[in-house]
Amino acid sequence: MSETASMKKLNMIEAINDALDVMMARDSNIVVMGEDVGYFGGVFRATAGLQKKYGRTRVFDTPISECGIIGVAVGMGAYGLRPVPEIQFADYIYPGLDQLVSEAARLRYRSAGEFTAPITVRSPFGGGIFGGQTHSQSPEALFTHVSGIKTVIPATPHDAKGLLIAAIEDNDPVIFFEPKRIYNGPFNGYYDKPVEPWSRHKDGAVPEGYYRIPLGKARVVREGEAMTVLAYGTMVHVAEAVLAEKGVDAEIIDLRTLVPLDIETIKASIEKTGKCMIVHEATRTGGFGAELSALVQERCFYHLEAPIERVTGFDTPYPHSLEWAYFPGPVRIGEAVDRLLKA
Amino acid sequence: MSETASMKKLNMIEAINDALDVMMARDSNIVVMGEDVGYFGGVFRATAGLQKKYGRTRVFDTPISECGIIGVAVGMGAYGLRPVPEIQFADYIYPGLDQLVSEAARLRYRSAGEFTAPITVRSPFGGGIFGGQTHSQSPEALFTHVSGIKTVIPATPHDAKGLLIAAIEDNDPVIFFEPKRIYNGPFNGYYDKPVEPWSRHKDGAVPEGYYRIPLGKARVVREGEAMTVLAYGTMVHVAEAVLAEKGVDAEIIDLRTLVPLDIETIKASIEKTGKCMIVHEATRTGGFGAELSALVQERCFYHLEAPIERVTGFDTPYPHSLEWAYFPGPVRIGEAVDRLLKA
Amino acid sequence: MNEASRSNLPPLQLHVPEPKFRPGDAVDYSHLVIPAAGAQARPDESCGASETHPLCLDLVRVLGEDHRAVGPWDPKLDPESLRRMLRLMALTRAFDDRMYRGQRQGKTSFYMKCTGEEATSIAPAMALASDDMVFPSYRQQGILIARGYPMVDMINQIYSNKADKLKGRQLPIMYSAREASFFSISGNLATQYPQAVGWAMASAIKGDTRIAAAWLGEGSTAEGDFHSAMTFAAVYNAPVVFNVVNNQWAISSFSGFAGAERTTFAARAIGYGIAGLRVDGNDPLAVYAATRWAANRARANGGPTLIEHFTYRAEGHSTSDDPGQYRSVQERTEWPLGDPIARLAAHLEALGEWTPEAHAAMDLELAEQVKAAAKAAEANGVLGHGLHHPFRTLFEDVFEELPWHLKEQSEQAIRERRIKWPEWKEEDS
Amino acid sequence: MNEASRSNLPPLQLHVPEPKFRPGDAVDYSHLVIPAAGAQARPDESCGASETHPLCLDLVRVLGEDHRAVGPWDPKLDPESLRRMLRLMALTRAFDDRMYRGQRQGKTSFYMKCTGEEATSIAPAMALASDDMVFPSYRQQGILIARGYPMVDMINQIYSNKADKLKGRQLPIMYSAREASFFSISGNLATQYPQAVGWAMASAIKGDTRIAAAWLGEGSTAEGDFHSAMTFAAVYNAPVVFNVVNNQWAISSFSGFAGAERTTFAARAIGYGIAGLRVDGNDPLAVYAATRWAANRARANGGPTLIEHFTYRAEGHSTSDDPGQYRSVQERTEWPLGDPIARLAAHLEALGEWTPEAHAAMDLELAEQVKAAAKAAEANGVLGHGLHHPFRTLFEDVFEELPWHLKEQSEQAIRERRIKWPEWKEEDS
Ligand SMILES: Cc1ncc(C[n+]2csc(CCOP(=O)(O)OP(=O)(O)O)c2C)c(N)n1
Ligand SMILES: Cc1ncc(C[n+]2csc(CCOP(=O)(O)OP(=O)(O)O)c2C)c(N)n1
Ligand SMILES: [Mg+2]
Ligand SMILES: [Mg+2]
Repeated sequence: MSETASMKKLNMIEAINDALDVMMARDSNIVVMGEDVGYFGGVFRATAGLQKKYGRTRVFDTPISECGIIGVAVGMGAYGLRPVPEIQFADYIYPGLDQLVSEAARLRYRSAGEFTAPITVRSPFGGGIFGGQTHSQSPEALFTHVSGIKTVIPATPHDAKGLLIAAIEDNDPVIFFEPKRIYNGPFNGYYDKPVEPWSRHKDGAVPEGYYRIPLGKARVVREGEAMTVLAYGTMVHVAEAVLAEKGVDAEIIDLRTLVPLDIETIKASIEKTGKCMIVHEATRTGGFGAELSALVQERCFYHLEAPIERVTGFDTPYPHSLEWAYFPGPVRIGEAVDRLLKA
Repeated sequence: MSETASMKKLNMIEAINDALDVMMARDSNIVVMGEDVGYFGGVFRATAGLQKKYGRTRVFDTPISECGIIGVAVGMGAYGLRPVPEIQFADYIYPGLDQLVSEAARLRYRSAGEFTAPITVRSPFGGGIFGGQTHSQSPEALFTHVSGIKTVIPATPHDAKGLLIAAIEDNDPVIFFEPKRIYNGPFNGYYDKPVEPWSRHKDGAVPEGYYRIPLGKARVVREGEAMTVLAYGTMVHVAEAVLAEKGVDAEIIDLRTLVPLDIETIKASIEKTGKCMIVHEATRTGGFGAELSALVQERCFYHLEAPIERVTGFDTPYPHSLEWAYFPGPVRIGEAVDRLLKA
Repeated sequence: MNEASRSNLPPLQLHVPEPKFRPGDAVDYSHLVIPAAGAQARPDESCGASETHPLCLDLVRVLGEDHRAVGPWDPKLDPESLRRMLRLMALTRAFDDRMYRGQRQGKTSFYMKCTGEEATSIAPAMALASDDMVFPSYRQQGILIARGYPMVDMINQIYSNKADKLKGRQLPIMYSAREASFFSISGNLATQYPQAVGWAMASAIKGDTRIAAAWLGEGSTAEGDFHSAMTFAAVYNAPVVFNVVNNQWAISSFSGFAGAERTTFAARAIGYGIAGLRVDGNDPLAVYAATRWAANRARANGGPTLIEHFTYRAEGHSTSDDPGQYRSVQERTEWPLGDPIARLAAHLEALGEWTPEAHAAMDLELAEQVKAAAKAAEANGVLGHGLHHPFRTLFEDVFEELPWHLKEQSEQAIRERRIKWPEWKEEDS
Repeated sequence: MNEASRSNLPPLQLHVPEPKFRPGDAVDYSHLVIPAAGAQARPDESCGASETHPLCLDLVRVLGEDHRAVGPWDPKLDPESLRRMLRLMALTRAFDDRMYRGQRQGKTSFYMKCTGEEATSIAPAMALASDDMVFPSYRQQGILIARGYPMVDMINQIYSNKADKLKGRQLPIMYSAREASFFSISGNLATQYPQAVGWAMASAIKGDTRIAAAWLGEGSTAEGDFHSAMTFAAVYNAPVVFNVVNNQWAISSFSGFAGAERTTFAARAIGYGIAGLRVDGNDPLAVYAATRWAANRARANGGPTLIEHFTYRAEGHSTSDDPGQYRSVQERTEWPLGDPIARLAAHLEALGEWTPEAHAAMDLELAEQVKAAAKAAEANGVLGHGLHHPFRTLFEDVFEELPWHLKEQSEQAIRERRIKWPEWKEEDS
């Protein structure tokens, strides 16, 4: 990552758009496709302007078939292209799951490397936008359980661009979940207060041109001694705000990549702090928090001074009117922090 | 469960067939369908004889479309039937995942109880039969993460019948995974030795007629003090054999139902033993073992004397020739046991 | 073929569909072949499926240029029924207008209109038996209105308020109304199609007489669920009526991205060997007649029919988009098949059964009716203003009974609420 | 419809398909309409798709009762090519026979023959360019044989031995052969169909001249992937040839459960508005001609073609089933379209280019060839006898590079091996 490059202020959508633009200019094998991504530029505008710039055979709308979108992407990857399909909402990825899980994720293995699926599936995920149960889900744990696929989730425009570039260059299939709640600005969990735009946040400064953030490397958002907080996406900011408000000297780790996980950074932190809180928006049971919890207790058992806390969404669909009761917001996080401090 | 009923010796396939037979005779709303389940009686013969007995409109073959099978089952459930679809192998459930996850599991919630999906999806799962990567998978963790669906896995003919009856009677969608490795006899993990048939095993004795084993209740296979072993399906027997061989006084719990989980039984056991080993065949990362580990450390932290051990399949597809290297067999389990004993 | 000869071959080209008109373009519909009303044969309802196949490439039309009903598909409805049809379509439009404004005023998060497509739900609802089960997409609010479902309940759902029968759980307009034989709407496109087949199969297994009908948009025909539904319906001869509402747009993507450049959507029926009809979706009489034909056929064990309703989405996809960004505004004004309400009104006028004055009075009355319903619903709260279902309801209906983990989580939610609003009492909400 | 009138309605009935013959039944194929060879028109390769649609309900045939090639579809192959075709089909059958026995002898876990269907892979492989990419199902071993892929490598894969290029990871016969432009076979039915479309789209995006061809069984057409593939191919006019091998059986389920009672599988093409052909799949010349037609069309940017090969699965689904349990054994012997090898041999004889003696000699020679290959492969090991790929390879190729958790697991696997076999040395395997 070249921090010496000149910087510009971008929100997360713009950063993603910029990453696609930079990469499409560098590599003519990159194609972008998905429902409404072409002429219109995507329902969240992440692909705006790309069709005009790179033409209709490199940026195009698709039929409404997630199975088809992933399936043709696998075939294009086998040909030698690097498709970057968009799934309009993570909630709609299930019809394409077989092509992702049984095909993209398995192709290198089953062909002993003869064929690969170097595809990056972008999809907005997470709630907090009154999208109801089919525009709010966080299905990352369905992917982290599948061998052969990498799961990446950025928490800032800066990381979104650098990680997306790395994902596109990666020769394995990557699922790239974009926390749509923070497309426009980091969300601190206080839904009744105005949101700060990315232009006023340090991580809204994005280098021009090409840079990569390696997959599998976490970001230490803040160093601290009192406890370790593991989070990704939107929840990084919510946790950060709660801990700042409470004045807790926590070490906050933004995982960035769930698989492969940066176990070293996690381990070092917990050996230092002895306490661990995991935060995610997905439903609790079998969420990625369970894996994090299991790993931490396996590797840091004798350092742990208190039970690991999982702060998560509830085991219900994401409701419409009671969305803030579902969301793992400041109160839920705050209680867990208090428990850890007391332990 | 009426243990006074007269008993017969059945293997697991026969027990499942018997459960279907008993239920179809009792309730004319039950229909059985799936690829090859009709005239032929299923590739594993689980539905043999049922079409002849109950007719072609209650037991029938279907097109090869898992999406269609689950989708029409949801519609039949909404009408008032109780469909029991079969997915030929768990590895082929992905094309039907959207209908399971977004529809069956959500229907009661999103319609506030107006419509429900009282369907039981049966599917053989697990490896150990040289089925290669698409006839060996254990995808239970994809379901345990989804709110609104119950996950049931029997480990004996006796339980298979009682649990399947309970699942069919349940008004929520149930995924019923059948460990195909132990269809014919309990497998102790020593693949190079002959398999004991169910007819020689105590749990091969199955009551005649109707009985239920409630969902959400685990079975204590063996009481013990040295450690708690949490397992389900095939792995119950493998763990049992290894511990017996090592002469370890372990408490072995067959979970039977993963969601809802019998947390009380688990908690009580670990408070007694202070040590916990979790065994499953599915790939490790994000497997159901992660959830079990997280729950145990959350609820029994101050009782734990050693790190919880997860003994699992590897994070690779299920290979063909090296299937026994993938399988969490006696050596892998034995090492974990030794670590726990030493701790 | 010889490798060496390759160099003589032209390069392959990817065809990417592009609609005829984009923002700013002048619209010219002269390429559209619109057959004359009344010119389409009407095979017997018990005919072989292949007899309908020519109709899959044609367009069943009843209302002519002169606003008269003509030809074998004329359902010969009495003026009473026609006025009822007109009123229901107008009521649907009035409802849409008010709810759209409600969303713009911040009373809810989302809304979707069906403007211009009212005939495709009102006419089928009238042609089906009232207890035939319908599996709609999100654009068939007209069915609920036609079936007399209380409008206040619809608005309670849209406002996600404390009287919402769906307990505020679903996105606005994702109704469920068992009492109206109206299946719970899913946010996931096309999933209702195989479900409708399953329901119809169940009805047939039970020897019932009720049939099922399903709707989806032309864009959604690309989903695998569509294919599953067609296959199962064909295999088991399920008593189901499939409606494809071809309003030519799927959010910003025109119907070419669902395959419309190649053939009609009704033609899919030919591929499965089932009956198919293609109708002028803005001609309520044609829609009614086609539905009745298909329903009678299904009820007589004649099997499934696929009906393509050729119509036009006159407004945006939803409150979340602005169609001016991707299509010419002239498309709507130039659309040669007109507006279903205007066409039916003109027909009634031609029959001497309606006047512009009556129409204006009806519109006023309906607007008042909707306004009153909206006011009544508002008394139960609007989204985000505290009048929602009690917190514990968040955990109900995940399962029939609350398992321990949801009980714990429910207590957690209540505790969080107390922490945030110490003055809050559980009874309040 | 009036609720009250319901009581007069007949109950609905579920139709459940049932094949004409079950075990023990005498077989009578007189219901099958088999058109005369040579009677089918051959439209120009650049024709509109709809010109092919009558052929979707017909059957393209070249070899007549008199074993002569007739009509516009006669590909006019020279005797040399015909003999090559015959030999490749016979080699495929010899291969199947030996591998089937190998499985029965415990040398591997599983095998699948393509007996009776050899024409549907050999003839297309000859009609396509050798670098056109094929996306087969598990029953197109003939393509590898036709493309000269080393038979020993095929058997190494089947035996999952230490020389298996797929490192013992895949179930037998799930080949992958990039050098032969043969895509990795998936155990999940129909997934290769949209992948073939994606490959073809990529070829078109790049201005390449290579096209794609995909195969699946008639039963697999029910999967959603089939529909996705057809839709995408139709939308983007992808240069792809879709083959549906209608061998009338899917494990124990006859083609009626995929919709065959209603129409042909080729008719699906009509539903999408793409070109379609239905051919006698046991007539190698018809298959060759149809493939060449479709390939030429695709290569000239004429878009996709769906070809249904009407054939018969002469043996069991795989080594795991016994077809005598669900169908009449007479079906095979009575099958009116005969056997592709016998028919081509008879044609060559009719041309004076072949003799029964030559055929017998060829069969002997091919059996020897396969035997030699099998012996060579066996030297590398058979399943379950220790000669497999090294343990660490279990963890390779999950990702391009081994992440830490797979490194740890790899070490675990090696440790387990040492514990179990203390005398084992890592170099051994
Ligand atoms: C499985 C799935 N994929 C994508 C979406 C997002 N989406 C919602 S509506 C829509 C367009 C549907 O168009 P069409 O079927 O033509 O229906 P119309 O809106 O025109 O009535 C899309 C892509 C979704 N809801 N579900
Ligand atoms: C997604 C999926 N569902 C089910 C299966 C199990 N299965 C394997 S082969 C087969 C039958 C396929 O029949 P058909 O498509 O006609 O091909 P054929 O075997 O006749 O060549 C089935 C059901 C599978 N492999 N994948
Ligand atoms: Mg539309
Ligand atoms: Mg077949």
